[in-house]
Amino acid sequence: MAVVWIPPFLESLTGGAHKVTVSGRNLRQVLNSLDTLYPGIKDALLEEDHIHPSIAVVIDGATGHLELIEPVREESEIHFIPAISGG
Amino acid sequence: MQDFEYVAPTTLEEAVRLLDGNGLKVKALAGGTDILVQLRANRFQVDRLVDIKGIPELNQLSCSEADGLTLGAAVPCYRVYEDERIARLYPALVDATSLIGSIQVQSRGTVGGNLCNAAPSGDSIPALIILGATCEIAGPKGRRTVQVERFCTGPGRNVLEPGEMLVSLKLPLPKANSGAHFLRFTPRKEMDIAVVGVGASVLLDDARQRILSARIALGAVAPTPLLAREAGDLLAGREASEAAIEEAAKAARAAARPITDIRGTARQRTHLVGVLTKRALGTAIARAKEGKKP
Amino acid sequence: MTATARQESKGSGPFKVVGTRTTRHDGVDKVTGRARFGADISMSGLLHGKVLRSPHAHARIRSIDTSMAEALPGVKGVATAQDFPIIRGQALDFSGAVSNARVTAEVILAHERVMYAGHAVAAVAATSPHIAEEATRLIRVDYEASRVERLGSGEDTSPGSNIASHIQLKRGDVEQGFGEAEVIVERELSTQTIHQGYIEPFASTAHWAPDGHVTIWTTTQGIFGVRASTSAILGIPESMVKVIPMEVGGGFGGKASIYLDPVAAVLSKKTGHPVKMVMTRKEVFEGTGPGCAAIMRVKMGADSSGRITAAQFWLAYQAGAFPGSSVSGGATTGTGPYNIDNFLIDGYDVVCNKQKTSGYRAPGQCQANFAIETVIDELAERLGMDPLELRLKNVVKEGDRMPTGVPFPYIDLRKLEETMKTHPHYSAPLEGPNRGRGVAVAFRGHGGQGAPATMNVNADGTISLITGAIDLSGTRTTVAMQAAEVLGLAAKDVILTVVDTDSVAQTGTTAGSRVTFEMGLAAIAAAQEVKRQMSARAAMLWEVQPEEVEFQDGVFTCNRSPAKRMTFKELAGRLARSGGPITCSVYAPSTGIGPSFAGNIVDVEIDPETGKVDILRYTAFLDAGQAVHPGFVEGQMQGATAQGIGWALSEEYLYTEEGAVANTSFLDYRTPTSMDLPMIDTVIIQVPNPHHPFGVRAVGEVPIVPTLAAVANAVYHATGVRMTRLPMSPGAILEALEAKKAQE
Amino acid sequence: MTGRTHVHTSINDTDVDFLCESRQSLLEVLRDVLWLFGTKEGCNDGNCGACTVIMDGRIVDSCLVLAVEAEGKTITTIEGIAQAEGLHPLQQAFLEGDALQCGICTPGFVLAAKALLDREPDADETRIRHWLAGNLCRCTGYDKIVRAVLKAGKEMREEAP
Repeated sequence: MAVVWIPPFLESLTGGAHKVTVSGRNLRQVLNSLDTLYPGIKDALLEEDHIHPSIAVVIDGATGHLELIEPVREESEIHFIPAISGG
Repeated sequence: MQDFEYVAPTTLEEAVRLLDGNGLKVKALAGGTDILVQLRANRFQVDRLVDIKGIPELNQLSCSEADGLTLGAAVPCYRVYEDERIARLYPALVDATSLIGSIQVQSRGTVGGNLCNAAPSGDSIPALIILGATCEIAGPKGRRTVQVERFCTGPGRNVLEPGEMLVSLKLPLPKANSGAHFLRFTPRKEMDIAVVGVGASVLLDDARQRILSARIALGAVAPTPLLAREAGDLLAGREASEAAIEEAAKAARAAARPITDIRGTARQRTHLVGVLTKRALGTAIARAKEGKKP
Repeated sequence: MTATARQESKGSGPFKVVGTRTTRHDGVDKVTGRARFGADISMSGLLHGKVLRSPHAHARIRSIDTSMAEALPGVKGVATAQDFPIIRGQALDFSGAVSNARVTAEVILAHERVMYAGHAVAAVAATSPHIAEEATRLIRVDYEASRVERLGSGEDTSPGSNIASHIQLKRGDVEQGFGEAEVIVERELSTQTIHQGYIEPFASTAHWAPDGHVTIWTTTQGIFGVRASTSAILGIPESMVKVIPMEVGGGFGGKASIYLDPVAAVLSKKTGHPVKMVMTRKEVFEGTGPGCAAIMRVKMGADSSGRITAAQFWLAYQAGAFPGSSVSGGATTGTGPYNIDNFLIDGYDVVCNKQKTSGYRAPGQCQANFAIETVIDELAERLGMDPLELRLKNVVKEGDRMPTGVPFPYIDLRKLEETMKTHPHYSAPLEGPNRGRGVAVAFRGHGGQGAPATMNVNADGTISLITGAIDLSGTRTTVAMQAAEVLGLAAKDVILTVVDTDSVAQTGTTAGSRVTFEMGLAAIAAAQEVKRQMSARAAMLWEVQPEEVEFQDGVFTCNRSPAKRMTFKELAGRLARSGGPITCSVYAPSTGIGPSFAGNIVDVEIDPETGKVDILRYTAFLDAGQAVHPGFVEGQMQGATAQGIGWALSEEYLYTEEGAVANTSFLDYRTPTSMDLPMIDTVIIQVPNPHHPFGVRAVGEVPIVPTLAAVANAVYHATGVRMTRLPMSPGAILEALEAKKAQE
Repeated sequence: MTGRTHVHTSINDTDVDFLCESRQSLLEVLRDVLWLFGTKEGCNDGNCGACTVIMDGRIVDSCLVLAVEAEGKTITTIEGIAQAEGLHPLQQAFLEGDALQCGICTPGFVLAAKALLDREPDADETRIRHWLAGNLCRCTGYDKIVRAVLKAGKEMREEAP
């Protein structure tokens, strides 16, 4: 099962949990699992079926570029971090 | 930039005639390093630019132990600081001319233009003031002479009437046992505008201990470069001591009437007047002592 | 000042090309004046465009009357925001809009409101730049002035305030951590709006052909970004826009934004002529995106052993008139290169009526690093510890987590800090009064996005390598060197050309220090593919199996018969008559650039009477991974340091009471001159990056990050005054010295 | 209102005649009329030195010279520095010493440095830094530029008879 690190702005949805272990073989499945546990989390992370532009997904240390079909391994660690941008 | 008429007279008479524009906006062009920038920034517009560089009298640079220095209004800075006689007799003028802009600007920019531009921060002006320069002016009504400290009348303004032009600057021969120095303070070491500039000249007695007379001039602390007459006068008859210099610096600070703008605060400028006056006097006295004994 | 010859570079892999100081590919063109930059273009029928800009910092545009401008002889066309299909009749929606084409359009030409003084309002095309400029002054704009928000301080966090967004990162329990602290330091620090200061102003030339094809010659960090924005703003398909890159005369993040291209295109459409637009320096300062100002509150605690027990950061970054400051860069590196168990980071993106900010070399990270490294210096002092010792005590290691929670990959910051500590500069005596030494260390995280490349083998045995990655500082050479390494060629034999948007696959913007790393990966992948195809061709010619062909040091051999031997060049010459040329296109996904580390040691001398800071000696340290071209790496370090010194000491936007930029020239926006800097010594350490076959790390941005704090710490040690506001101008230092004297 | 003026100059050892408006700078004419794009515009107000050319032996900011003022002048631009036999020692030193990155300021630096070394081939670091203070570079931190000028000066001294 992959470990998802919950960013502080979503902790209200997870009841304060920082790390959540969920199943899923790609990011979409992981998000669906998360959303079942904590409804609303998908809406907070997505904008019209895309990762919100202000968020970057990091899976096992690498920034993902496949969005929702990004593969997730059994022991993967997933982070939703602020996208680096701007001046 | 609006287009304008460019004329390049070769005689003073012709230049004076062209400068009197009969209602047209006319300016003289020497090095152009200020005026072209101001035109592009739309600070003012001109109908005619009169390039005065082709007039022989304005390119005159004569320096002798008999007559002092005559500096044509169109002589660029580099000719001043590269002149060995000037370097020997008027080092404060070298101090100032080698600070104006970059080497590139000094290839074009002139002492006369720096003066006519009448910026409160104009680096050459305090130097000219302490060296007792006079301005030779030609115009439709003939020639006249003005002390350099009376030439500037406000930021960007001077005593020239329509049709008048600066022909040359005359600097008297420095007396034996005299010395002068100009320095400025800028955030960068080069390519900057003076937050404060200070020039000081001193005349020592034959023993080189006592100050017989002194002149102190300030830049960027009033609407025009300023002769701080009292600050200089109080040194007359005094030992060239730290205490005397301190007093002169205090008087110079009192003479300053600075404003706060993007280049510095009034408070900072007043403080710097004191610091730079001491430094300028220190070097001026040292130079007076260095010269060969009469 | 004397020229010091301390250019250290240690360690290099078993490479033949990588790690050497080969001559730059673009060098001859640049030293002879042949290189063509943004404005270096002319063509028949060319018109010149100029922009009218708002004098107001915030106002509603009631109406724009262009009739007088259009009547001026020589004027051929005028454009306003109404000419952008994306703007017509559409309201601007900020929800989630950090940066999108609609916002970009609004910055390029104001629609209903001007949001800052210098905001573009209209543009004119005429037969000469002078006429175009005169015409802009004949455009009558009726403004209704609005309230100007200039502070952007982030103080008001209520709904409806000018906070556009909030980022929070946390770990552990800060209250508990501060409870464990022996010493706690709290500081508020600030930095001002600063500009990238590239010497080449923005310039773009566009031609809208009668068949609808738009060609744009422009100076940009990313041609595909220009294409995407332009087509979106003009409402035409991307395939109708071709963007041709010119040389870029400095970008530093600023030229990742676009300002002129769609305007030039619209003017070209309206006039039927190509239109060239070149900004004045004033326009660059008032109309393009500077780096943002920041206010930062830092609280850090450490126990008596020097362990940092807790850290709290409150960061408010000014985005300018539209959301999207670089606060994320500051927040995500907020804890600096320290392993801290308890922290809380709050970052606010704050809007105000100033220029919309843009990227500037390590966006957001310099500001935050200035804050943290100042406080670390103070902690060290309070603990009586050597400042580098305190840093070593808390140094991040592989497996430790960044503020985002993402673990650090293989790194060795300890090595960099030990190198600093044992460097002769660190122990050299500071001779004379009013002198001080400062140190600072920084890390920067990097993203990554992958890169495409196309490679052709030429008949003479050279390679043409084609990319769409803009070369800002020598990446044509550093990327070519990596391909040359694989193919056993000399660097000069790989001819890298940066081509237009029609000629190469979509390529990311040159930003985030990614090109030498990511385009390098693509070049290596392409070279390996060429090697495979060449081996197969050799096998075909020799009538052996491909796996029997070996390639080493530029020579193909057959392991079955030693007589069979061909150099790369010989084989290349035979390609045409043995099945045709060899070519390939590859896409190399990003493998993770990883974080980078840099440190500085600096000596300063202060004139206590004027407040002027003189930089006496500077040593910059960087972990470059494998330095592909050590000379270029040194150049990145020295240039970044110079920019950092300018930021620390003399550079800032000054605004008038009405909110206009008061210093729009290099005379009063004081980037350092050659007189203001000493030689900048460099020490490159090389901890290989496991995510790159040659061990390359990112080097472009991180060297600027420690500079602000290093200089500020040196000023403190020279004067005893903590300067918490940048720049540390002579006036500011003088005031601080006076205040200190008054206290004593 | 004034029409155009005919100007006769010598540019890079070639007689060049051009027509210009009074308001046009030498920089504008070099670039827009004569297509000598090697001379760069960085600020157009004499503060960056990118437009440096050598006029009658002195370096000037060509943005601060009216084109009409060039009448009878001898001008050298970056295009006139390299000879048929190869690069000037300064250009070679810039190239070998990595004394350029983006390259926009390079022509101005090469011309300014050439004018210095032609007069003072033994200029030291302080002199070089002072002389080049009118040329801004934002990429290099000046370190490698100053070193390149020192190196070229040494070579020029050795080559001189």
